Amino acid sequence: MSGEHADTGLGYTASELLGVMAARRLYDGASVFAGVGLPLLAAVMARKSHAPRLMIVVEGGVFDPEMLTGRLPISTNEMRIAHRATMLTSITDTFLYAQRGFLDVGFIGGAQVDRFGNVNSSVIGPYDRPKVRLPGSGGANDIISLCRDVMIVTMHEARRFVPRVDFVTSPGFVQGGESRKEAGLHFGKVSQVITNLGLLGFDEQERTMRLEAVHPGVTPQQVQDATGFELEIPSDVPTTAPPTAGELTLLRSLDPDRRYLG
Amino acid sequence: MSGEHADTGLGYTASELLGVMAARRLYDGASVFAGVGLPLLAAVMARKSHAPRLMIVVEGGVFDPEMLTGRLPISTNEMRIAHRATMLTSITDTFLYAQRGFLDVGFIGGAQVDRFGNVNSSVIGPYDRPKVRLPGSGGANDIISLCRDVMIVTMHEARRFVPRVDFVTSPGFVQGGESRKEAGLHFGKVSQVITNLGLLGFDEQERTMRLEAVHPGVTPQQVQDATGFELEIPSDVPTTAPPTAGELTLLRSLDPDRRYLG
Amino acid sequence: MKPGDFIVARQRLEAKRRHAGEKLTSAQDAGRLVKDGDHVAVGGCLFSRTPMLLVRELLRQQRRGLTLSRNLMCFEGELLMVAGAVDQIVTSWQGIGLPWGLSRVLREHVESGRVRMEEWSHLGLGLRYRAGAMGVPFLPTLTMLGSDLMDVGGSRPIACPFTGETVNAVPALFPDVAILHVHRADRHGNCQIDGYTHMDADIARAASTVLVTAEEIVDEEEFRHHPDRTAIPGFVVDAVVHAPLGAMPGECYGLYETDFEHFDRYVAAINDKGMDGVREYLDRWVYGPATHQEWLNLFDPATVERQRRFGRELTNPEVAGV
Amino acid sequence: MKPGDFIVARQRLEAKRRHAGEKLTSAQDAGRLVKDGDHVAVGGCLFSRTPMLLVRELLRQQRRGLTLSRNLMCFEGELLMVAGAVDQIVTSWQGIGLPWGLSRVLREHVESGRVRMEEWSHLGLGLRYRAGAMGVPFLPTLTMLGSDLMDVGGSRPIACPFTGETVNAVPALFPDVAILHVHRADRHGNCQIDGYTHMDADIARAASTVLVTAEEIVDEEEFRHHPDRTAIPGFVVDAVVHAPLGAMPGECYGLYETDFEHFDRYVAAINDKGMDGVREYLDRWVYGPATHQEWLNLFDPATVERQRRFGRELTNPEVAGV
Repeated sequence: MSGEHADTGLGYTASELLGVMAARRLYDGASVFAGVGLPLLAAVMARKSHAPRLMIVVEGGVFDPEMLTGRLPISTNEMRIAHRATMLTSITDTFLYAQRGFLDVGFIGGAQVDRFGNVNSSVIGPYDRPKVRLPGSGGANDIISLCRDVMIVTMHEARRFVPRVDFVTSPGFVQGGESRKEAGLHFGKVSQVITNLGLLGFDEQERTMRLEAVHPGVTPQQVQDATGFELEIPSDVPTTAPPTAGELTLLRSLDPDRRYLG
Repeated sequence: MSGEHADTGLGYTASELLGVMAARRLYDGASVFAGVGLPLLAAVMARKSHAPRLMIVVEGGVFDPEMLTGRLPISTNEMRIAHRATMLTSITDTFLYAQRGFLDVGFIGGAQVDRFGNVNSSVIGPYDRPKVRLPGSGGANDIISLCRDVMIVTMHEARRFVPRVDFVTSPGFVQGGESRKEAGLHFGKVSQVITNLGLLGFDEQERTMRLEAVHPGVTPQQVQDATGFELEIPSDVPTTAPPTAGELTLLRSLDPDRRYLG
Repeated sequence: MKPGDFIVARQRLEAKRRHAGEKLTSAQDAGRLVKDGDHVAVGGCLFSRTPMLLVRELLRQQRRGLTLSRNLMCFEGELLMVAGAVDQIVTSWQGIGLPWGLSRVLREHVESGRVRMEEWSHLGLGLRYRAGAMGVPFLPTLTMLGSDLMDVGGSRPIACPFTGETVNAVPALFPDVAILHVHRADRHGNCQIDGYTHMDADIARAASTVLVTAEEIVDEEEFRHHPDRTAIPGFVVDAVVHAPLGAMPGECYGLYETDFEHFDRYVAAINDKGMDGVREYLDRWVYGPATHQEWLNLFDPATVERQRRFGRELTNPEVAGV
Repeated sequence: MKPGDFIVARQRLEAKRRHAGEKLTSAQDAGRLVKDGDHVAVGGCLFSRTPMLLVRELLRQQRRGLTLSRNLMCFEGELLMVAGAVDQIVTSWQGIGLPWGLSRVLREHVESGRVRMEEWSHLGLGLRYRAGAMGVPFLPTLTMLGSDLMDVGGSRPIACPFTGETVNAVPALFPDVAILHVHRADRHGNCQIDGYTHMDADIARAASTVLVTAEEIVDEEEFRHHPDRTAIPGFVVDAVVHAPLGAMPGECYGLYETDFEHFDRYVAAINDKGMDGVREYLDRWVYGPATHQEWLNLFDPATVERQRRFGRELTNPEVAGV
């Protein structure tokens, strides 16, 4: 995510902004499927503030872990992310809790996002002889398919926000309309795209991406300029409340080495 | 099993004869799915004699248990049968080892057996308003469907050996011929019926029951008289070797209270 | 709910007030989460880890029209049948155990048509719970094919889309309520089970509502110290009730053995007086004691101590076996 | 073997010489059970419990034409690709970890068409192993529907026979060989795993041949003392090899943490020299040491001690977290 560590000129970096916005989406008593990086930091932050009974679940088979300051994990399958968990189990069983419906919120990233919220983390170019072979789905496809509400967290750049992803690794609203449901995905949806420029959602009928809020100091036109397809932009776009001093202090205290925050 | 505790007049009871004959079918290194009662006793006996690396598996989730003398179990789901096991797990997972193909031998009983080796332990009379509601399959259907070789162990009486069972709880050769395979059961078969009168097998083509051996002191005609359908009886029926003194001593030592042996 | 209806099952989970906090409650309040007509899945197996406090609570609260499921059903099924609480049982086997012969209670209720018995193979029922736990409408299996059990509960032979071979699709079972007895729980609903786990972890994930009794209520730290021992995570559980010795007269692995003499007396009363034998048992052991402690007081302390000793002996690997 | 061919898979198990006795052997002999062209499933996950001794053995014995599967594939996949051992990888993700960026090894081999990558979702691959472990040709799931992953590996959308809803059937994966690293094993092949179990228990049951390395070889009594800790029963396993610290430079839960600096150096060499960086690593860390002990001797003892301390700290619940 190039540019994520750049200061926004407002006293916080883009990655700090993403972390705070993600944390705000989490609510007390919810279960959240969190990958490493900013989503994990956001979840820990939420638990330390407004959502003390937030249940963090990690695909490596880890339920309700705590973190050791200065030992932020690199993967979803290691002792750093398992510290003081209340349950450790197998990976497949962990995803099956999501398939049954126990996981309320999921976060994913991705190299490309399209106007229907589909995400590509597999290939740029054709699948069999790709121009760029990306790492692959990991759990992203499962999270977007099985969790109740899914947030895509990403930097906002025109090369990422493409009209149609080269490969649908993780299906958002597929071809729009009812096509996600018609494919067999009755549950879960991409509820929000959280970027360094604003918050985006999806039209209720067409399921095309629309701007729902801009972050402080950002104009709707700036968001459109950083998007490779035409966004639905309402006439009156609200501005998000800026990260508070308390939020930033807490977030920074969780990553003193700025491993995730840059 | 009425009559199973009666002395055969040959120095052993019918139940002792069944136990010895069942134990002889077990071989070293095999895994055996054993229920409580005589099959369990036979398995422990085999392990104490010719099959020291016999792996006993019990449907209650128990692998490789030992037994405490005088504490023979009543069920497949209790501490007596779990004593000194090397593995305890869930019931469903235990049967899945059989479905995958890890279980070599299985034993079952049943209220009725027919000429295709189908077993009924569900109902006498119609299913919805039975004349006698029997306890049900338990694991018998799973054992006969999933283990490699299955032995039916039962007392030999005309009311048990019926032309067609009222209800196929556990499928032997179904309607004979290829019908077991056509139903989807590619593996496992009823290899033998072990009774107090002899050993029975099945014709390779028709899959109908035939006499393969009689026990000492029993004639083929006696077996036919105790069978409610016409048995295939070869011209020359061998006689089984009688239980040896060593076999009987071992068997009796495992059940000093004669809980299973009567 | 239609068999295998994973969509309704998930909608029910999502519609529940999310409840990640305190779960510790009374048996009475836990029992009130069961409604007339519910499908109640009973954890444990036969006389192992039967959640007797919650069974008694359903009886005391006079639930009616229940469907009861359990892999191997024991005397708790008989008590509920004789009390008139049950319309249907879903099981692979019903009785007390081989030494006590056929269940007269089962025979009387099923042969008369008062209770319907939906019979599955042991694995077949286990896979129905597992399909429910996985949130899928069915699981494929090779068991029950070629048997008359296929028609009893509604299995479907289907062609495998890869091999063309016939496999048996068993529909997911999503019980309205699961009642379980475990060794240890914390106030957030995390559960540990020692020894064999029966089908409890699957049943808990399959059910819409999960009620747990526990031998011991422990601090959350116990789970953070042994996270790989957690069998059921707290967010699956709706109510936790403290019930020491709660599986008696049956067993709880490592803690106490089944008191087989208790069942001897129970069956002898039935052989003597028929269903009135069960009714007298209900009066004495279910409707009589107003609290769990009063029920515990009905047991002979010397017998309880003996069964505890047997439990320790049987699970002590230092005691030589054959 | 065709995807989902449970019949051939079971025939292979049945055809094996039954082998319930001694399994303890050398890495060389265990490695000889792998043939050119085999599908080898690698246990553990990413840099956790990777069976490095057996990976090195496959490299030293110069296997060719392998298909390699693993849920999250790490540098072991890169080593085998650069050595020319692999025609195809089956995984949901390949890399070392986020801090090290895209895998140059993966890009070079897949973009050039030298290695085919069959991508599944993480759960999708997990269910393929699980279907294999269960002995069924497929499992139904709701994942991957609506995505382009459906076409990559051959998922099949099917209509549920009960509800009519579309579900995704993923074909069982029956690896020819599974290679696993566990905490403890006995000489009959019983295995214990501490902490998270990844997919190892499923992989072991799904594979035709199972090779295990273990931190510790313990007496069978250890299993009889803690039977509910057994993750893999001995009759599933074909060979057990003693490999203390055998998952280094990765981690083994509770025992030692991943040495991230080792990966820093490995990736730095690739960034510096391309595939030659990997070849130098192979020379030094794989082809150089003739025995497991010689390989252990290559690690800095102070670093090993530090990683052990980190492992203890991270899994000690007395150490406060946030």
